Amino acid sequence: MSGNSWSRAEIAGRLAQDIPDGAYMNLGIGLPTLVSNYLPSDREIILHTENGMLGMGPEAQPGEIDPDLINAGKIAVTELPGASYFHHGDSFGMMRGGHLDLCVLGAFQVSQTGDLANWSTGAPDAIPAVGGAMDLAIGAKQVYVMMELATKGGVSKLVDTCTYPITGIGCVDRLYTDRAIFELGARGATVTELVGDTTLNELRELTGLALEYSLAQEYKGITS
Amino acid sequence: MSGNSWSRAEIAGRLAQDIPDGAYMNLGIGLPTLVSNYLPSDREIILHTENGMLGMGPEAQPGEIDPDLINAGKIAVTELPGASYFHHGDSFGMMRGGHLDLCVLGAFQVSQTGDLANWSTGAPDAIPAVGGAMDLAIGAKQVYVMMELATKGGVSKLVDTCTYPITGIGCVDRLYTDRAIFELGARGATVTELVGDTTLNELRELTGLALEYSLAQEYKGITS
Amino acid sequence: MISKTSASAASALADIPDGATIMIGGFGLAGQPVQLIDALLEQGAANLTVVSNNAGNGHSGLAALLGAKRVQKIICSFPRQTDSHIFDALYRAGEIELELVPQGNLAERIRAAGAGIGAFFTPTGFGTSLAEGKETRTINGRDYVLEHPIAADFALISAYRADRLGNLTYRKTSRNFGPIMASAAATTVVQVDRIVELGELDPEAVITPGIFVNRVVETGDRFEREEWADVG
Amino acid sequence: MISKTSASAASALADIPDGATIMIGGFGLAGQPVQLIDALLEQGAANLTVVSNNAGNGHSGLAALLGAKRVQKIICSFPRQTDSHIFDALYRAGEIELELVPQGNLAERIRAAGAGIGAFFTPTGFGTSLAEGKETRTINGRDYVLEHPIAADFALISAYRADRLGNLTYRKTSRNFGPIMASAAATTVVQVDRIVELGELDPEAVITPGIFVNRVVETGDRFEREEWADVG
Repeated sequence: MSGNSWSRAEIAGRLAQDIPDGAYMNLGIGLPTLVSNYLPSDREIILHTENGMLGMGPEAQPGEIDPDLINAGKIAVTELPGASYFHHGDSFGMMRGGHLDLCVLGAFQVSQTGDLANWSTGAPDAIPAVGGAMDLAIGAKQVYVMMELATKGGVSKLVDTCTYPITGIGCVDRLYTDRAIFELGARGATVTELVGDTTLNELRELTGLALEYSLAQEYKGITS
Repeated sequence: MSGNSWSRAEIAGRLAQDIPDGAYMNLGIGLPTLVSNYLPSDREIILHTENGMLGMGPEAQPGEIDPDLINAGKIAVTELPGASYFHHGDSFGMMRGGHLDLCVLGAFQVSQTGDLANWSTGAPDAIPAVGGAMDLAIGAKQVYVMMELATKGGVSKLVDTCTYPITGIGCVDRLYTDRAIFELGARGATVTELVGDTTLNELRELTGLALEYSLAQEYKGITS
Repeated sequence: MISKTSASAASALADIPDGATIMIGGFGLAGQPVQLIDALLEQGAANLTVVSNNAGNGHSGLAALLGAKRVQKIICSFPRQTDSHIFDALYRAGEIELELVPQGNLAERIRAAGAGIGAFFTPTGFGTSLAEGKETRTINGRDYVLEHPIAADFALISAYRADRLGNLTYRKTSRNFGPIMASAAATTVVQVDRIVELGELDPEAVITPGIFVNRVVETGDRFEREEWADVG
Repeated sequence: MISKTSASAASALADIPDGATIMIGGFGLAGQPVQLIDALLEQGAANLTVVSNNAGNGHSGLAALLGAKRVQKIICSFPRQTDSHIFDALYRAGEIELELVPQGNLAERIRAAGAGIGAFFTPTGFGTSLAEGKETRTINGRDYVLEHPIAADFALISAYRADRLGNLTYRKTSRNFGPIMASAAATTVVQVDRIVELGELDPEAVITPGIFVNRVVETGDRFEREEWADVG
């Protein structure tokens, strides 16, 4: 931590602490993949990849690369004992049916009520692609987003209303950023943790939102 | 054959001759099960049972009864090489999706346009039960019914309009009876084969339908 | 370390409340979770809604649960069997509610609950009395009925092998409703012959991934039971 | 005796007409039926509609088919990739029609075609631009979009083992779209490493039953190909 912000690795490390033992989890491609480096060693967390696997292990090293064994980002991965394979129909049924405890995603923007924008910048000349983004957004008991709170230009990515095309409505439960952790919901965003010497007023100024502080709610993803 | 009618075994034997090599077929419980005794030995016909199996073999004999291996009538059966198992969701998807070439069913009544009534007599005190009847009725490229043409009381079971509760609308393609074979369709029933010395006029009188004779259409179930 | 193993059928079912909706696997006797049903009878929960293909055979298992008046409603496709005496009597006496569903619609409605589908158009049952009052639609010239998911609080199923993560394999036609029911219940309890070491199940041949399973009870080798004398 | 074996990829695809809708399996390179795609390119059918998760990588396979201007429309979830140059250029030039579908809706629409479902309500995409103009409905407080099946004239998929009845097994995450595409096409053509004797495949572990398969082409052991040097 440098002063009042976390590095991406620190965000991932902090988020990893909130993943309960026994969780079935999907890590979106890109930034969220970092979380897998920080999973607490005393917890057993089972990774889902939407291209048809539960029990995914770490990225494959030279000598263990198998072209038939890849993750959703098309990176070669490994298989842990107790793994299973299934087809895309079953894999997305698993997600859509709410069986995953947790999904971690990146975002372009998140609204204070949990709308997510992470699939398109809306630029007219862009090649469109959505992949599993919209399925992941609605496909877990809890959806966590990790991102830097502001763009490089200093504009807040936590907003009142998304201006980018949305991926899902009201689907994000928690937001982990370099400056703070938020809970999102129908009543808006609440700050549950401030990074370093970050103040609520700084966050209010950056986001333009009437943020308040509150203790995080108990995790409600895992049921027996 | 005695004079102008077939026995049940003879109906089953005749129907079996019309099953093409390579057909995937479901035989409904009861009378249609007889057909499996007459499958032409020079054809390979693959039997589906809706409780989750393709490649079903003959009924199990003493010494080979396995309580985990039963057909839809809950009778112990056997497994042929090349068999496969699947769950009820997939099994009925296979039927509903039109993948079976042929299904053979029994009936209380069949209308000349192919409506089927075989699941309920409509008696007010009866315990209702439908099982897979309605799925089988719509669940094959071709649906054949085998039954005696008349009740014991001499009333035709091939009718203008079913009076029993129907199982499916316009779903029966061919009707194999002890007196004749019929093709059914939107334009009504056509006699394609007369048993023994049965005459068209006898059938018209029995059924009350304006029946005509025509050669059977070519089988259209199997595609490469 | 995750372990979904329950010490007994009794402990696996201890928290089933009165009024629960319970799926019970099996097609006839194949795949019927006999020990779990017996434990449910012992446990005492009442006013249950049961989702199962049949409505009990003879006087044991599901039939005994019905006979003990624990079931207020049953959702099934084929209650009438030669030995469904207990259901038949309750039904005639108006003491049990029946929702009769064509078998494939039953399976697809269970599957829909597990797969997060809100409703679906099925051709099965169109134009029949079982579709009366239901929304219909013609799509590309074919007629369909709109059917809704069936979810449950608990699923009680039987499988062949499990590992501590709840991954399951089945055996022959006893697979039947197990995989879809496991996906459609908030809590899935499984009886299996044997719980094997992690890694012993071939990942390509796992039929129900452990994510759908909450509790596993080991009930011993089926081949040693009397009715299995015939299996080589 | 049934035999679904084709002598070559060319003969297995000989009857694909211009204007056909073709599903092509695979997620990235895993499970992509490379030999079949090459044979399709050779075969010459044009004005195709392709259903596939991606829109081609680099300059071979599906990308080459696109580059040869054989594809007038593609239905997929993720065309944009770091090396989707050919698709990108065609799309920017307005020379290919794109129907972009969220991956899970793509999978479920293919599955629906195979399972005879007329349409279904899915929560995925509700409220987004990809659901614009589509029928919606709130069911039990959740918002859904109505989606329709995607069927095909041909499916081209890759599997691991087959027998002469067309029963298939897959390998790891290369299973992906294979089983559902096989169920959704009028004619399913499969490339497999090896065709084994009837009875060699475990009936409990067959993933695609032969009923969904029409033609099988043996393309040789994947482990002997260059890109597989790493697999022990």
